[in-house]
Amino acid sequence: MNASLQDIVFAFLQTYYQRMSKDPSKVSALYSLTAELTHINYQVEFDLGGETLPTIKLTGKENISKFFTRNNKKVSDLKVLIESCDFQTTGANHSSVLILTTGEMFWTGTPTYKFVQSIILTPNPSKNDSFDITNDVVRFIADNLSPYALETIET
Amino acid sequence: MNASLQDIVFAFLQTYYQRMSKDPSKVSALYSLTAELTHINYQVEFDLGGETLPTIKLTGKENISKFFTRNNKKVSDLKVLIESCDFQTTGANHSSVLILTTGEMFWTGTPTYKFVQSIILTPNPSKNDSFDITNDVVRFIADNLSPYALETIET
Amino acid sequence: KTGPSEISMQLPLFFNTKEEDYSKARSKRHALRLRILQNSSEKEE
Amino acid sequence: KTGPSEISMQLPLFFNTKEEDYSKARSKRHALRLRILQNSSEKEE
Repeated sequence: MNASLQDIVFAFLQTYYQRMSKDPSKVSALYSLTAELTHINYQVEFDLGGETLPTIKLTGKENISKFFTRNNKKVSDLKVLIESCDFQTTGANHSSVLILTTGEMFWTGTPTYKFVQSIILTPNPSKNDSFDITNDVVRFIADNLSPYALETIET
Repeated sequence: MNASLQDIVFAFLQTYYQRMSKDPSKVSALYSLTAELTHINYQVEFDLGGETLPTIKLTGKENISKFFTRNNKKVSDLKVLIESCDFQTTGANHSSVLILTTGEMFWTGTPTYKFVQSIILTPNPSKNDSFDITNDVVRFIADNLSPYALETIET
Repeated sequence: KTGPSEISMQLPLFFNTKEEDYSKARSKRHALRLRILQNSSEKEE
Repeated sequence: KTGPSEISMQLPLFFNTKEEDYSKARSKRHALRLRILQNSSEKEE
């Protein structure tokens, strides 16, 4: 990989979030044919008082395309702060990239929601020097601020 | 994969943490020859008042083996609560597994530390039905409880 | 819940610890959090 | 810092938002947190 790994990761994040904001229907073009996506379940009403949001699991570029197109209003309104970004090479002869980001997400009028995301980029066989997303997993993280009540385990 | 994916993931987590607790010097046997590991930097004094812990990046089974052996006291004292566990298939013909866990870690006498971890399990070419860890990334997550002060950007 | 079959993996999962140890460590974190929030609200007054 | 070369990726990174919008959303989260902590300390009294 000529460009440094970090440049590849940074360029990917810019493309990924710009496309969500500018043209959600083009986001699925970033994914491989059999990609797996675990993303925000936009079909469920947001609980603005809660600390986390539900997620939904999709497999395959077609389902992913329907998902982003159907929810394009919320997708284009997504705002993100990335606080940390770790990455490692992976896959056959280390040509793929594992990315782990943490940060906060929000939309117009909502509080921030803490999330972690793991993405795998795999070289696109037909277009060299370009990658497909084969895996994309979002998980929200609760604050869990209230003190831990020891469940009295009924024996 | 005959055993369900969840069973594979659950069995892996049990092996991974049991070995850390019982025999840290055997943990590196779980990793592939060229595995990449980002783990707790045990060489740095823990900041018990802080919200996160520093991490260190290692490449290759040998370095990983030295790391777990050198820090075996702290490694065997590691205690973990896993709050969420997402997983997807990945890699060549979907035979590898991407795991994303979130939870809290602590040691004797320390507070809990919130963490997220991404692990990739890849089939071991020489032992069928068994996997190697090719990627293992830990990242600690700050609470960020104090209100966000808009940095006055000096122009 | 994440996986299809619920039998094996019941979250949350404790590894190498008992609930009492976790609860002790968690109350240490809780005390630190309260201090941070009190400091930040004093600054605002 | 995570990567070797620092030039491109300066964390934290904002995407599709300005700092003011983030700060507004963050203060909403802060208010929710204060309420949770006050409730839990009332319960303890």
